[in-house]
Amino acid sequence: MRFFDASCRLGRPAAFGEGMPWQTDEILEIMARCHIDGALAYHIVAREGETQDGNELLLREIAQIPQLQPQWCALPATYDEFLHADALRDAMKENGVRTLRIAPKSFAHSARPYAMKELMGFAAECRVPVFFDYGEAPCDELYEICHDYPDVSFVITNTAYALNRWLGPVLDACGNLYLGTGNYVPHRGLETFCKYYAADRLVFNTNLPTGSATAAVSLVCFADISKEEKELIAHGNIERLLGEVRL
Amino acid sequence: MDFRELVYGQKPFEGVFVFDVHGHIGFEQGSQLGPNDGESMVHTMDRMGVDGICVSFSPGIRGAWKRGNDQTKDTCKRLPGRVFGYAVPNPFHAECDLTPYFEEDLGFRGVKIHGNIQGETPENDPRYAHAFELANRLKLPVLFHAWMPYEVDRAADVASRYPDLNVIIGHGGLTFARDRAVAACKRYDNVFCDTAISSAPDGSIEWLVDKVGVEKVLYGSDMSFFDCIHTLGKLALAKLSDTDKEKILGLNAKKIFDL
Amino acid sequence: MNWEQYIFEGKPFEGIYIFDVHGHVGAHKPFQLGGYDADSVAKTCRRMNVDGVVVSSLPALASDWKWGNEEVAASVDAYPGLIWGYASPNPFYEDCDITPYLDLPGFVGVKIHGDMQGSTPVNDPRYFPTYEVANERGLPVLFHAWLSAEVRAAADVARRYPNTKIILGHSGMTARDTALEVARTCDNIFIDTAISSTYDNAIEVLVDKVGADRVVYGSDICFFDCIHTMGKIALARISDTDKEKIFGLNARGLFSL
Amino acid sequence: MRFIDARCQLGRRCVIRENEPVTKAEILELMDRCRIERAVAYHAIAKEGDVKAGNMELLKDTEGDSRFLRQWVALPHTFGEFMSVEELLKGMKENSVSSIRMFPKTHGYSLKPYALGKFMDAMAEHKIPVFMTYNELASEDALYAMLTDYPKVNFIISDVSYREERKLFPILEHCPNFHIGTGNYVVHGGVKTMCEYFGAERMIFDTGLPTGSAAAAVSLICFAEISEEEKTLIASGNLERMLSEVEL
Amino acid sequence: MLRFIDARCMLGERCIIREGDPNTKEAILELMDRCHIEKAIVYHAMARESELPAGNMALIGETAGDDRFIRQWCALPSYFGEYMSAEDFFDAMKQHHVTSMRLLPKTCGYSLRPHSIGKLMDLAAQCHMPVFIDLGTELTTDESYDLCKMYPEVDLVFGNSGYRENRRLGPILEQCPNFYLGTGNYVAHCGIKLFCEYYGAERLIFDTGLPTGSATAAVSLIGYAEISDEEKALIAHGNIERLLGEVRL
Repeated sequence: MRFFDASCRLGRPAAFGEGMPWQTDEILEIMARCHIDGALAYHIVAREGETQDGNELLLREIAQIPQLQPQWCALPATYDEFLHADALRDAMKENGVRTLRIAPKSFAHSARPYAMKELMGFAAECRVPVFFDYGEAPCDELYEICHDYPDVSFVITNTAYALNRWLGPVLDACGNLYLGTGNYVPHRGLETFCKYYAADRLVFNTNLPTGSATAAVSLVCFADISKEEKELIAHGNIERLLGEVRL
Repeated sequence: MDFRELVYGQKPFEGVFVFDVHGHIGFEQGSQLGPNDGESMVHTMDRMGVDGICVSFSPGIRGAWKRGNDQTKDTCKRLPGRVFGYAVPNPFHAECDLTPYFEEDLGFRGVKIHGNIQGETPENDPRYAHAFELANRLKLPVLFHAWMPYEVDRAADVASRYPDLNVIIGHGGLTFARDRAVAACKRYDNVFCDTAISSAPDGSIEWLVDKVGVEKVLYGSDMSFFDCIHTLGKLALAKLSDTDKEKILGLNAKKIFDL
Repeated sequence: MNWEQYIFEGKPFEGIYIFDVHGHVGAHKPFQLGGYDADSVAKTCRRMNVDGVVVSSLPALASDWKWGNEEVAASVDAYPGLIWGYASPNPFYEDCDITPYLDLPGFVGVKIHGDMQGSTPVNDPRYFPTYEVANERGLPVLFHAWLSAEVRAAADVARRYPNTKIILGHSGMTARDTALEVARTCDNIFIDTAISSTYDNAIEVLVDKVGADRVVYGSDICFFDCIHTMGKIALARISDTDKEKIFGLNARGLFSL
Repeated sequence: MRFIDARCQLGRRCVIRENEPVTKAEILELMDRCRIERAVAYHAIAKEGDVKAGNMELLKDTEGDSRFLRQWVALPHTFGEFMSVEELLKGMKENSVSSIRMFPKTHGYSLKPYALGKFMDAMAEHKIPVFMTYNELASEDALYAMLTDYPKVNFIISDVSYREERKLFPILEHCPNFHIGTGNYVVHGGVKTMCEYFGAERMIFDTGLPTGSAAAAVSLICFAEISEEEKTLIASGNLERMLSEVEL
Repeated sequence: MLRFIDARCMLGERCIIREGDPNTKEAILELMDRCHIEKAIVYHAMARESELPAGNMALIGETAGDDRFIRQWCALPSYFGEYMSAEDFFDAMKQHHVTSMRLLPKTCGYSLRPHSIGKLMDLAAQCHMPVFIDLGTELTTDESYDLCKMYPEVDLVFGNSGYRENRRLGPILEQCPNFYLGTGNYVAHCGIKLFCEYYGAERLIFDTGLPTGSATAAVSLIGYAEISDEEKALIAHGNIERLLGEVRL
């Protein structure tokens, strides 16, 4: 069973618990140990500080690492603070970037259409998958974001275990929501998900370094679901999503 | 006198002295209360057989202290013998002085402290000292808004430093700070509790009486913030002897208020 | 033992004794659990070759203590030898006495969750009668130890009742350093591994700081799943003997099974 | 005057304080003392622990007891949890359960149509009243949204704080399906003003036993400055009418 | 020399004061002279802090015959006869030459939705009267978008924005022509310059937030801004004069 990590983080954190494997080589060691062949990685500087510089720093850091592919953080281009749609398309095309990560709450901008129309319009047009942590648009905001941009494929990560009563209705109502399995740990979580929805809406990720990769792979390997479903989750679905990108 | 029949028969509390130690008049900025002027209060008091009430002017706590106390003075003048006043100090205005309100009988019978609304000033803050000295000299009751445990402790601290004034712990006897209120009542004999609260389970007044003794519990309703009929009904239907109910309703208040 | 080979073929571990010290039955009000009744807990344990799990009832901690403990008793009866029981007291009820439950076969310890019971500190005198019973019988007591205040309160109980075996649930997640330091000073304190999401190398840090003998496998099953915690321990960079101690040998001694 | 209480919790709850009523006997004693004839009751375990099991415990606790009208706590059917709407209606019919109580904040689910549309349509179709306490709603805007999203469902909101008047009156004016539980409606002259402006039909007597005070609730109606007919409507008339309209 | 009109000033005795603050009308007038602030739109401390009805009336008394103060009343949707109805409120404003109104949804606990303040806002739209409200203390920036969209014909002046809100303000300014921003504590680095560059100086209104805000800081913020003199004049007094000029009571 081979895995492809849809979302992990590189870069020196401001604070971390003792033993956290944040250095890139430590991450690569764990990936090898967990049979993870490749990963989409975003940079902490882009996520916590200056978005454009962080994205460029990421490209430089993973230039010599074939397993790692870039995932850019993005926000609306208010006051020309970030690239506008066409400039973003060219930059992504040039650097082989095929996914974006947004963080409306942390970046203090509104997720509603009046603020994100341009960015989400670009993502819909080029079929670029958009990632965000569940904490960035929890509860009813998750429905609103999936409903406001029906043609954008959203992948939520860092979900933990307390969201099923909020997640279920949105999965029913919106076909464009995918779930990162990183720490989706409700009891028999993947088994119930596949029973009521379908395995093709689950995308394996680890949330390294804050999340545990060994736990993430065990979640899929030991899940009470069929082999084909495990393959789809492990790498099939993300490969399909990345295949659809038209830059 | 069977208090329970009063409730069933929907009859006012006649034949028993009822004095409300915790009242408010005036506009409430944060939310619309029912009628909150002196006259409408007396209308409800007549309906329910309440003989008197001691009030403070809410906007005076939140805003201009002198205008607040003057409003209370006017209301007491218009409704003598039924509406009495608490003078309210302000910790920020150095020129604040309550003595003129007590030089002659203008209806003022005590002092009201609400540190929480006034910039969360601690209730035993030195800037309130002038009001405590006045109350101590004239042996007046001082009603504290004391909802939180630390507010109850501060009120008790004032009672310990000014033995001649009587401290009334507002709300504290029935909120989750009630253990602190019980400790204060037991430790100092000039500390009392009132029954003013919007919602407390049945049996909570009986618990308070059992812990601090009936002499320490005074009827207070927080009227015009909310109605008094539910607190009166709760007292009437409580599992207490009639003599206990009469003490709570007014006899205790008579001892510490100059009525 | 080639742990990797088991995991990546999705095969449960064979030939080692696995005992889960931190399990639950019963629903939890704020969010939906997967299967939370005894049958689904047993089904997962059997599927994953787990030899035994000690469960407490979530409703006993957050709702009706008697109804919850009855629920545990029913689960223990339904799966003798697989599901064992923790009894849980409630500090607010004077008539609350869990000794009848501790006398039942299959009940092997006490679970305390002060946070769910009106955030009462675990060293509150109202819990002392329960600790006296646990101290007499030398029973393990599993604490919910998430914050440093909870860890220190649990340590206080460990000092007062040296004959009990205190297990710090969630290894003091946000207060791990306090938990590790406390575990070093008292020899009747153990750490469990029940954490929903912590980074890799966390297991290595536990073993490095307090030694594998004081770490026990706990999964918080049915609150969330157990398969990711098992994988995390299996793929941790610690010796096989340490893994076997954590998975079940320590627990066997603790619960004298 | 006959009182029927619209909100009473049976069963052992987690946190209690000394002297608070807990057992059914203590609750019945208070009901007798306050001359409350019957009470709509839900179970503590259904709120604090396992919803389905709590509803079953309620059936056991109220077996052959005419003083209590059964009320179930409901949850959405996400991921197959709780019962489907059809199973719920069947269960209510078989066990003569006539109303539903919901705890959206405590149990953590959305009230928006995308999540509860099907459930609320069934409530409207069968004219089942839905009971909730005000603190289970995020804000008055959330209350207004719920009332306007489901105009044909009767909502009874109790434990309305006296501080919320300016937010509630416009909603009362615009949403006829909004009813107030009077248990803790302690605004000075509140019941009287409500009758004047919106009519006594909008108010349902409840106590919130055992944590709410039955004596206070009863006095709020007995001593209110309103007519005898209005008092009886509030004390029992409105609730009886609403429960009689339920079609299961 | 640049002359200013302050769009956000509070008169009257306040409960919480600090020594040295401009706590009296004279102290405020002195500061206005020192900062070349010709006139100030004022509302009363009592209307905001403790007793709205009395505060609005006290303002009339304290500003009688004083042309340096432009009167502003705090609005309250009235139910159960608590305060004047919307129609009476506007008649009284006409009678007392009050030319703008302020909303206090959080302080006075009422909803901003049409079902609550719809009548008041319709009348404000009819009279072309600008409506003032503070960000931060009374509503969030995200909610200000909803307010602008709910009442598109009413000019809304949002004060107390602070320096953190640029990413939220940008899209709203693009989509809501009736959104005006008070400059009092809009101290983002190059904030005024960028705003004029992207959204035009016509939508910036000079205000100070006296007595709790600093007038000297507010005037310097405009005086030293890297913008043309015409833009400075518009912000300092031009825009507010236009808004108040349109009022037809």
